Amino acid sequence: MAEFSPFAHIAIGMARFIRPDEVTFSGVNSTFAMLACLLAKRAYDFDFTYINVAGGVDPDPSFIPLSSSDPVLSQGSCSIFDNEDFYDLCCRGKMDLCFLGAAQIDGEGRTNVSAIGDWHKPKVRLPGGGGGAVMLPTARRAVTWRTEHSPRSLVQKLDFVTASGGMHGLATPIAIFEKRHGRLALKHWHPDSSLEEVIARTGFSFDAIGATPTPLPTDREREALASLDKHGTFERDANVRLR
Amino acid sequence: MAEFSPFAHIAIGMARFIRPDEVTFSGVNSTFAMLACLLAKRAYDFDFTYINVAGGVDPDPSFIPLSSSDPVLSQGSCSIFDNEDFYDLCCRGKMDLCFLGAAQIDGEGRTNVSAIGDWHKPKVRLPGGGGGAVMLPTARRAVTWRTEHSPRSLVQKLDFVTASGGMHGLATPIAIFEKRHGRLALKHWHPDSSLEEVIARTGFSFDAIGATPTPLPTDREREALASLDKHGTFERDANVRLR
Amino acid sequence: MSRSKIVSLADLASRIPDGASVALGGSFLHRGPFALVRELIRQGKRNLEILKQSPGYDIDILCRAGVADRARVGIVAMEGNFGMAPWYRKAVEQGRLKLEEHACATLTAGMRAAAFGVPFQPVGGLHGSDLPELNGWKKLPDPYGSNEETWVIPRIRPDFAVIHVAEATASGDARTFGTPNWDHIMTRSAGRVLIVAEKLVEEEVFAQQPELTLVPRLLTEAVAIVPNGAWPGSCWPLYEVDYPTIEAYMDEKNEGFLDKHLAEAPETRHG
Amino acid sequence: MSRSKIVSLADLASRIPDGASVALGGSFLHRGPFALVRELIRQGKRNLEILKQSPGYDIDILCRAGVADRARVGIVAMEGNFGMAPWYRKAVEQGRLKLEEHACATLTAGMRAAAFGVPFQPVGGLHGSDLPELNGWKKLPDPYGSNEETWVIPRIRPDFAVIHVAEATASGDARTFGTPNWDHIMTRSAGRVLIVAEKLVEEEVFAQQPELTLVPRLLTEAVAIVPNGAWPGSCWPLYEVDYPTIEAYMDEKNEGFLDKHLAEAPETRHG
Repeated sequence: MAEFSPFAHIAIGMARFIRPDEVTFSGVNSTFAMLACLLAKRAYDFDFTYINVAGGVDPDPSFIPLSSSDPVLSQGSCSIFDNEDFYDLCCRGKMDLCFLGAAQIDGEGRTNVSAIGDWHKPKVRLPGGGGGAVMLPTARRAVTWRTEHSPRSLVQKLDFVTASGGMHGLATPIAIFEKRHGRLALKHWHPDSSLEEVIARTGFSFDAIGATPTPLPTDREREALASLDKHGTFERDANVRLR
Repeated sequence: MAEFSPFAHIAIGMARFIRPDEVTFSGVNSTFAMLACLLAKRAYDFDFTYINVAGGVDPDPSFIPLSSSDPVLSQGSCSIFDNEDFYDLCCRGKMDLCFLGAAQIDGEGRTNVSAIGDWHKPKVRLPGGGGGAVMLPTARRAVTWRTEHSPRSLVQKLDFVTASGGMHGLATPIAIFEKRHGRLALKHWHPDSSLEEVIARTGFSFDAIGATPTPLPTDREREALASLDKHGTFERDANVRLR
Repeated sequence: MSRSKIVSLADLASRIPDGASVALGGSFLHRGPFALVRELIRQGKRNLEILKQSPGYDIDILCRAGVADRARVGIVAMEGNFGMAPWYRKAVEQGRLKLEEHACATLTAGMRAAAFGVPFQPVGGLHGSDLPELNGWKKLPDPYGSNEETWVIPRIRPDFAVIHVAEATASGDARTFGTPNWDHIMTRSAGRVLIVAEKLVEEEVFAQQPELTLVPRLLTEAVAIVPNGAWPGSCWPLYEVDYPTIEAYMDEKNEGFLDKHLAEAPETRHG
Repeated sequence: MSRSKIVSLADLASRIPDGASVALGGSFLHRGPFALVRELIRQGKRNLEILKQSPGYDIDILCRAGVADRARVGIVAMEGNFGMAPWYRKAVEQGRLKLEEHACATLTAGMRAAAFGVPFQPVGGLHGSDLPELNGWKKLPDPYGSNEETWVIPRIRPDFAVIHVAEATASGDARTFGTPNWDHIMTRSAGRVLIVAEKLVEEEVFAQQPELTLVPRLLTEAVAIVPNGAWPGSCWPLYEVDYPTIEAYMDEKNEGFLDKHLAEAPETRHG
């Protein structure tokens, strides 16, 4: 199953959370979210609105940037929907799906992007709150991703609660989680992984009723991802491993 | 003294409140304020910033409009400083001089533009608050005007306090008031009028120490006003009478 | 290109039910969605609430036709030499229009609360005014100890915002020239956004200068293309106020005027 | 035309005293006032507080040079493949940079309070986050009885806002292309506004499309013209990020790098 790379598992796994006619957002420092949104535009027939932190609304960028906040992501857009505007949209309950980064996630889908260890004397200072604390509780749905699936990142207890409100979904190299009854439940495991492996590598307990192997990428998903990452640069740089 | 028309007394009287390097604003329904600002630009050598409700910043309109909110008042402007922007500017204390209309004014420079009689059962419904209630207390200085000088408009007691905070100045066909110790004090009377006449026609009591006849228009003030009202239309339409 | 949002003016107006609250774009005689306002009259709407910082012709003709029965407004006038809006004045004086009097900035503050997703919005000024008591507004102390007392305005979320713009795309992007008046906050605070545009423009044109766009498609429900639709008001830089028509509107107080006026409006010659 | 506000970059930086709070425009590696940031280092500034929703290279190099000792920020990163800003991280971990951690929208809310002239600003979200307690933020009940509890952020008024734009006039009008990031609210909330522009443009050009202008002259104190001044970041649509330079910045950890980097910056070849 080499053809379902852990990189593709995350990107396609995230794209599959996007629903028809919804407003979906990707932000700063969010390469996977950017790729997922662009992939969905190319792989799925349904309409949805893709807005991003560069102000783009359904843009047609002439290249796929390293930085998910690169202004090229507004190229071809008919408007600049600026930072104040998309935050306000989210706060008033009209953001359907928000992709938000996380360093640590707990079983309720809360996140820590602030610090490892004590906030005041951090072992590791992390990038910081960003959109999360305001967007996670106000977006209709939020989805996050981790390139490393381990009890260090999928934790029983966060070192600091940067954002609460609860993720709707989580994509990792080996698993897809979706919220059920207020907690992240396992929906899929990577076909090369297993329920047992996901349990062993996840710090929080979770419901796995009905979970199945992740459906393989469709041809269109595969083609869309390949067209976004023509030279495999994103996949190489992301350096995601199954184990 | 026919050459100092009561119309010119108001327009020039208002323009003389404008100070160098300040930000001065004219709003909706404010023909005299618009004329005063444009007049000051033409008659005085000093720099000041004229912003208006059409979003214009130091505009160069191709004609002088009947409506003081006409978009032509942004012609030649290098930016559109829109309604939210100039209100916020005022609220954060950076509006130096605001011209604000009034139907009734009291001795403290408070205004009523809401209703004559009981607000709930008005004898006459007036245009309404507009900018006043927020701008009068937050602008550094505000100046108003009345085309009719009578105890009905310059009153002892307002029927309704639409805006408080106190006008810095007031121009009428026969008088120029300026705030002193929290109350409007007489600064000038029209050369064809007198202190006695102003007292008789003003509903509130006022200090008149040091008041003098209004200095006659300079040539440049006269020329500027004439250039703004080439055909005398504004003066005819305003129909301001000394008595 | 996504699905076209272009509809007829009649369709646009039909989306607004009796009793709805409607924020109207523009200011006084400038860039108001007057074609839509007239269509509301033709369709016999009733009990509308009108929200606008500075309405004039629009609220006046809606009072004249008995369409509006509530209003939240800042300042109402025909402006220029025309002074007050006479049918609005009469409707308030006779109790047929329930008025919530605002300062322009308090209406904006309430709309900001809706746009920002919060229940109330602090606003500068208002100190000493009788308006807060009239409207039951609350004053809050600064919880951070500055000793400033600040009035807060409750959330104002119009059911609809209708604005008139120079240009729109079929996907619902819209842009104006000159001042946007209060259209930005109106389109962010309202539940549904309807656009009337002078002209349908190719998306490429908008994409060349996306910074000019006032309303992105994702906020827009539907667009009607109505050339000259802000008549008898202005639409910068396309046309000026038609003052003779405003004069006739003010002077001809007979019953028949309204029908004649509605019949001669530019939208009757299109779609 | 009013008096020219054009000054040298050195003059612009000299206006910012030690200890000042400075909001920096742009986001991460895009359209930051990086020439000005480097000039602050050259002039040996100390104890600056940096405010920015998403700083990166700017705050990192200011930490590296020991210029900044306080920060109010949302998210800090070099982005792309570079991850965290390493000198910023070290400065926080070692207690040399006093951090006030925000969500981007809470920093914006505080700036809105300053821009709107009110002491505090309600903001959506934050429920369940540890940030409010960390920062001593207060929660207020809705005085209008909706039962919603809302966090309010205290007024944030930077001493300065410095933004980098594509074009400016000699009178101080400024405009960008693409997203303005947070520059609008920064220039409305700050006490003084300084502009770095790629290019001086005739006023006629701005007057033809005044709707594009982000900062009107009345808000602007001074402007420095620095072509390529957002290097090694991007300035849309003029130039892209210079990634090799960013790589060198990250990799070369020796003492001499900073001097070399400052010496090769484009502003050393102008004004």
